[in-house]
Amino acid sequence: MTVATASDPRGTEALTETTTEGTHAFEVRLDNFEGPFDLLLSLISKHKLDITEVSLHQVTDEFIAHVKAGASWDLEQTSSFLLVASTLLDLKSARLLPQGEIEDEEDLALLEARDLLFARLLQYRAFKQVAAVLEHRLSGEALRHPRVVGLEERYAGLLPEVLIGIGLEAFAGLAARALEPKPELEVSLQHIHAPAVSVREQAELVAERLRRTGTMTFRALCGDAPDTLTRVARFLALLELFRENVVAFDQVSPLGELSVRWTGGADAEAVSELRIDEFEGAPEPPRAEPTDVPTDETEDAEEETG
Amino acid sequence: MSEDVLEVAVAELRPSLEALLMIADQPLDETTLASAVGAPVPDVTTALTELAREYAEQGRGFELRNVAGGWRYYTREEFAPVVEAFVLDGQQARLTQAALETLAVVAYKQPVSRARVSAIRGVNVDGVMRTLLTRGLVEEAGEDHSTGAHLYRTTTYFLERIGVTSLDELPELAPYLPDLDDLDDLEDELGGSPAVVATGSTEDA
Amino acid sequence: MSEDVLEVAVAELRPSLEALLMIADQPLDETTLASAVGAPVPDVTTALTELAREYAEQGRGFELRNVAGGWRYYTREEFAPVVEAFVLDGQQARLTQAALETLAVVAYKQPVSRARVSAIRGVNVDGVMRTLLTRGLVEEAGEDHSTGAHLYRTTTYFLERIGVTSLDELPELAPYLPDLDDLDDLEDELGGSPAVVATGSTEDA
Repeated sequence: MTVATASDPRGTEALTETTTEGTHAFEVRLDNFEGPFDLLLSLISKHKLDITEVSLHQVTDEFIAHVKAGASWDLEQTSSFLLVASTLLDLKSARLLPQGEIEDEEDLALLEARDLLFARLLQYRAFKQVAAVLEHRLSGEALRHPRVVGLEERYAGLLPEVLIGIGLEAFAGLAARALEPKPELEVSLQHIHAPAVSVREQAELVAERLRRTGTMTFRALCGDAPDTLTRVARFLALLELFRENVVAFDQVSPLGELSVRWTGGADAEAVSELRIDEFEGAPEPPRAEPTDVPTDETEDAEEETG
Repeated sequence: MSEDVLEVAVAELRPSLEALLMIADQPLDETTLASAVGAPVPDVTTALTELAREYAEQGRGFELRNVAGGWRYYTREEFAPVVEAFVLDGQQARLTQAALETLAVVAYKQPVSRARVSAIRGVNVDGVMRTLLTRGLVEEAGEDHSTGAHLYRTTTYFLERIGVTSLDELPELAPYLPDLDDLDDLEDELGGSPAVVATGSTEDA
Repeated sequence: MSEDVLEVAVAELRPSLEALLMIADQPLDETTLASAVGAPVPDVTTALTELAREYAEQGRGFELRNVAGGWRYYTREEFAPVVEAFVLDGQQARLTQAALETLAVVAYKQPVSRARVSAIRGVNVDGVMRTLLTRGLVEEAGEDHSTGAHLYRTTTYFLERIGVTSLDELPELAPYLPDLDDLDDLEDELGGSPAVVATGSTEDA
């Protein structure tokens, strides 16, 4: 990109100090994924699969691994990933059951959730494809420069009086909008200052509550969570517990209330014996490692427990 | 030359248009041009198209294009390196993948709320939408009657930037989609769903 | 095309020159053009002369003229009446959105260089600034001490047209701005001379 700062007097000849874009020219292209659908699609295409239920099962573990690796994403992003993760886990666990006819409401809800996920994936893929078309057009168009040249002097005198056409307030508004700091693309630094929350601690707390009450909604489980990070940690803790086969999820409608059922042992020791991985996310340096895809391969293998 | 400028002789239609386009500092539409030269709009359209073809055939360094509803001279793509080295104004900043995807959804779904775009992309789009607004690629388009959410649409500047005259020239979305009807239903279902938008959304999980 | 833009192949010399002249907002001399395309001055002179002849032969509505050592496109004399009628008909009274925005930035940031206005607006403003100069709304105001860049300020004609007697009467920007501290940071980032924010700083504007 041609960049000349305002203080750089290059090109002081005929065209004088023609320079550059504003600060927003320096947008960062993150290697991160643009959300859960983006990640799912790339995993599926990485394995050269089509979008089918089987392919969803195949990439579930990898997906979860990414969600874990992305613990330093901003919180909203993480929660949107978790939504999809829970559906994937539901689907995967359902497949472990003997295949058969749709028996109850629960199966039906799961099928709906699956169809919804397929539909949203396909839709997202369509928009991603047209986004590529737009990008192609934008970059082609940027190579053509329009003629924007003032009127020849000989005609300038004929110009009618200028009509500014807007009031003083609107004029000031225009200036203000132009001078307004341009938002950089959402590189959120929020998480850097977020206090670390231990997933292991949260898992213990969650497991203990569930063991006592049997079933709780996710909402209730998080009712006393002081912040979003803690809610996310509790969700991750649930994924861990799910992996340990001590909890099950029920969700009647897509995006509806998620209830969590304790399926582990009844005594208190069942909780203390649990193996809960701590998440690297805690006091990590900012900005997740840029290349999460290839490096996670090895981790995935170990995680085939789900 | 006739003293009545509103009746340009046929032979002079093309050069008259060239003269006008040469002094214009913004794209001129066919109606404006037709009234300036006093010729019927279809004749003007034909003349403009022929001029554009002629420039291309003669391998000129410029081209005449109809973009975002108006005709305008542009430098030809091939000569971008020479032009850019000379004007030093850098290229337009590249849009991020997030911005491109958001722009694509707005372009095809307009007028559309942020919540709906978020639902389709699976991530919050607040920051990206603000960038697109600042860049003048997207603008506000009133509010949704039922939810009161702000709606967004693409701008004329967007058309200009992608080099088309109207939204109709965008590629069809349908071929990329398996079944559009299903999706419409889906969208109604998802419409304005706060699921992936609010920070507290984990509770919905 | 050679990857080195400074060596334009002979066949591309003419269209390269056309492209440059098409976007230049003032006459360009042969030396400047020659260095922009990386060709010897005599070749450039020949090419320009041939282009000018070609346009004349083809009866184009514009011509390429060398005036006082600089080459520039002009509308051809024969079509002056069409152009005059167009200019007179009032369409041009209104400023474009781009011109208004640029004017607003100059009004509040004067004296300010084009580069700075470009940086603030995120687009090249050369053409628009020229329009504002032509319209008498903006004038040159010396040079920046450090960069040597031309500075611009608004004129008394501008005050007249917007309906105030002095710049002090322009509304304060503060209520329209989200956070002034951020703005200061932004300005530091944009480089250039320290911001001259005070609206009343140019007594004669």
